Amino acid sequence: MIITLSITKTIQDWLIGMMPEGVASILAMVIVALIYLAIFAVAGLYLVLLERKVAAWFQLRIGPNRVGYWGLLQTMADALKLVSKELTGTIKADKFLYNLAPYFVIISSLMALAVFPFTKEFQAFDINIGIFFLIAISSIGVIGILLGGWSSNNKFALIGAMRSGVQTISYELSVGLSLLTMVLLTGSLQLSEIVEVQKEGWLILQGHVPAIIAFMIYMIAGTAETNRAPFDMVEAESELGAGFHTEYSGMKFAYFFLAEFINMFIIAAIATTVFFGGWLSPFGITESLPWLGIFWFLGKTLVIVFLMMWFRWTFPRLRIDQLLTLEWKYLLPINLVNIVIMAIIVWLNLTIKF
Amino acid sequence: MDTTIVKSNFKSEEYFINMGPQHPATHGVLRLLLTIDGEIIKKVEPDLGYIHRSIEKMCERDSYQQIVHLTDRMDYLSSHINNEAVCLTVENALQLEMPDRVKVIRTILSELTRIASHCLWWGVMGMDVGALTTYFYGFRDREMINDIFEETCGARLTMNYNIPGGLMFDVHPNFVKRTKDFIAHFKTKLPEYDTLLTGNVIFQKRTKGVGILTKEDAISFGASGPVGRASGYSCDVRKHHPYSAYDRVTFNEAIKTEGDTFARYQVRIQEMWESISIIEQLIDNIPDGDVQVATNAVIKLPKGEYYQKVETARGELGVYIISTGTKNPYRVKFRSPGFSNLSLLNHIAVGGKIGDLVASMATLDLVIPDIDR
Amino acid sequence: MGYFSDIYKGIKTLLTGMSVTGKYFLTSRKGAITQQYPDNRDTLKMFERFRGEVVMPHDENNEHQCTGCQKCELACPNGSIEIIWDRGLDETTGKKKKKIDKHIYHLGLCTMCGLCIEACPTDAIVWAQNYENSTYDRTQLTKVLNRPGSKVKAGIED
Amino acid sequence: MTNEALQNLISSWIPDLEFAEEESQFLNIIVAPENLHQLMTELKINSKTSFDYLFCLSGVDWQPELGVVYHLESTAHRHIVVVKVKTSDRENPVFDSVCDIWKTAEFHEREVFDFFGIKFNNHPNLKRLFLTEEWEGFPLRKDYEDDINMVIK
Repeated sequence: MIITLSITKTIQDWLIGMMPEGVASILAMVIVALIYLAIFAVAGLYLVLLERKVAAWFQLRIGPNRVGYWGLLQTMADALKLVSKELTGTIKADKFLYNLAPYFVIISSLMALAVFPFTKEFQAFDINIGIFFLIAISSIGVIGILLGGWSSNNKFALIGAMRSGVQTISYELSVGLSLLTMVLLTGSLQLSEIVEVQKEGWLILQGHVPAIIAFMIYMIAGTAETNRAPFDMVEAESELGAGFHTEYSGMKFAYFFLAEFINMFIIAAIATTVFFGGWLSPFGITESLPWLGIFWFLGKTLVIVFLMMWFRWTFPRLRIDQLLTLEWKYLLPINLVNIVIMAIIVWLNLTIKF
Repeated sequence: MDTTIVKSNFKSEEYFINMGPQHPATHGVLRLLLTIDGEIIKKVEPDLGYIHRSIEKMCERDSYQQIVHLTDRMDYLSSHINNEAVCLTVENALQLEMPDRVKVIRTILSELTRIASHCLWWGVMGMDVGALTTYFYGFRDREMINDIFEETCGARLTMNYNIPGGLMFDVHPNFVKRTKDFIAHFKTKLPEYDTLLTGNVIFQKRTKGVGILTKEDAISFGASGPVGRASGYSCDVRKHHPYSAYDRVTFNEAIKTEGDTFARYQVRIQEMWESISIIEQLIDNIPDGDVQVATNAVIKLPKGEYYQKVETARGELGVYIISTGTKNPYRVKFRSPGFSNLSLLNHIAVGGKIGDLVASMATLDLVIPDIDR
Repeated sequence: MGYFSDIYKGIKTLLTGMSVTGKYFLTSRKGAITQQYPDNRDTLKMFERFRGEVVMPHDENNEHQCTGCQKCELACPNGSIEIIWDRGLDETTGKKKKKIDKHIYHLGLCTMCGLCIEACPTDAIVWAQNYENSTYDRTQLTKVLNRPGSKVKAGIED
Repeated sequence: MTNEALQNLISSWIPDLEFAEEESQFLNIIVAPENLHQLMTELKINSKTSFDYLFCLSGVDWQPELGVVYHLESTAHRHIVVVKVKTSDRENPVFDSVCDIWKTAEFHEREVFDFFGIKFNNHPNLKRLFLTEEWEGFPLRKDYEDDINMVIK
């Protein structure tokens, strides 16, 4: 039996046999969206579990181990608890925006997942401006945070939201520019193309020094993008209590929480795709088995996710002005110079290719 | 364009924030009324009394033996030193000379208390600036000290091991071994504190030049303990008014002159090293002898006033007892270090950001029951 | 060049910090510092001096050592101990002698200071090492330490 | 400086000071309320005494008098002196504030006001510190009664 990995096309072909073409393509989109939603809701929950386990190991603890074997059902139980919880809110909150905010955050992070090539042709939406789409989508999430903080009529939440606005606008630049540096190498924004180019060597090797610098900048800016420690100014529990989601409870809080972890996954997935060859195996050892690409893709992504967790459980938090100093005085100038260096390297053909 | 017009066009508005009584950074039920302009702090006004138990009033109806256990509940992280302060006051009033064994054991336990308190402070300090993992490393080492206390005194936090006239009972046979084990363990772990947090560039940026307290202000505000010493003010009671066995050990008073949050941090780290050295000097030669001097079942202090200072982990604790010759004190006043240290919070936090306030407050090392006696 | 050396030093300190947590991550298999309470109830042993609650040991003849001298009641700072006593005839000497009817201990008021046990001249009350003292009902915290029908051991005088 | 030298020096500044050394390990100065601020200022700024460290400020109810006890130490000379001030006016006891001399007095005086009802002139922010604004009475006074919350042994 031949399992084709191009899921959208497979489903569409199957549906066309039963109904008109227009209806079929819409239905196919809905089905794929539901599949993604289901997979990543669960994946998000397991990322939460992973975070808690990793944190526990860093902190000489055991971590969740009561629900299910080895605590594997812990976050499921948490999700159940959150679903069953009462949705509270402040009286003077702007009800419409207050309720809208979590959906902004969760939808924008789920939308970004559509473009990733998990393995050869296993991609819901192979858009030719993939990187551009990702950058655009990831900055929508901050609107949700701003709305949530502003509309909940709580000063702690408001400070958190304003910090988030400042932070995301600043670090958006660095994420964009560091990815742009790599696009100079590939010459394409399409993610499947970018992976294709890396069959001659992962981009971090192809671009050597400027690529490594770009990766470091990307990791710093990406961590800041997801509002995780050491850049968790938005939540900063020792300063703002819980920051922008102070007034959220139950499932609305869960959306924020889940979105944070899916965003972390997205940032790591972009890094995998752009710097570490996506679903390509090292030295092409499993080239004949395309479905193993999923394993390689997830493996690389999880390593980068782990790196971000390592940051979080080691470093103290920056202060808001230092956060901006880091971006505008260090990351941005270095990044601009780096682009020029990369351009020269590509122009002189100094890239390393196998 | 005239710059003053530009300034007047841009109006910023101050607003209030209630930090506490339930807030992660206030470490208890302290409420701070913050006046903030954007992120800049304009005024900090503490609101106290959420856990005031009126210990001073309770002391007026209790006998001298019974006062001691109340002091456990003041600064619960240096409860042994608090107990010692009351006992020393009563013993001085009765002119009782303690056996050497009592003095040495009290000193060792005091220093262990200090290390335990600073371990907790270090963990919480890291947590306040955002490094959550430090909390567990600090607690790991503190647990070992708590075990020592539990084995000898029977309690981990509120031990009530001192009584006027000595110690309640002798130390546990395992005490010396356990303490030595701990010292050996802690000597390997304390450098880790430095590599993990002290050297960290983010941590240094967060703390250096933040919350500066000059020496003059430190004295005027009655700052004591590490807070005063970080401003270059030599205020170690163990040096200036030695009690128990502090006159027979050599140690350096940790003094920094910068007066900022980082200096306060370094002073506490340095103090842990000094405490290790004090314990090492004493642990091998605890003199033999009694651990109690016989006192009357009902202690009556001669008419008069008695004052005793000790150095707790937070600073100078003063016990002021006015006696009229009866079995209860007429008036007991505890001069708690946290209370004076809190009064300077407004001074050092104004002009900083919210994050700076949290960092400075962490290095003041406030224990709220100590303030709300 | 200060700009670049700052960056270099900064990254170096961050990496040394990560090495510390990384080391603990790798050695986390050796065991956690936390305890698996309440799973370890069977193995969890308190130190022998641990102050759990005040109890009055009785021997096999249902005899305790409390003479009802009330020194513990006086020593207690919080009024946790109340002794209801009576005078009864001593069987051996035939004289009237103080004996306890009830030794009431309010665990809810107790601060575990240990003054009562220090004050007791006959070692009639001691510390127990139990650590789960919470109940659903406050009245259960008021305990009568002497068992019903118990009497003072012969030969115990204050 | 020894207690005796201190006594000689301080008594030359202000007449009618009462000195006492018995029943206390420190030199006690009892000063009239009207001279309090003058004496305290002199104790702080005079280079021979330079009592720059106010380490304890306690209110005391001596029955019938109310008073405040100041424990002062000099960080330069390391000598200690105790200043006491008393008034027999229980309805409206007022002293001068010393928080312009020692900043720490601001909180300590608020505490004394809270528990003893002693008011301080020129205090920048004299209001209840621990208790609520609507609390009646001053708990650390000896004649304070609260049948519900106080347990008398």
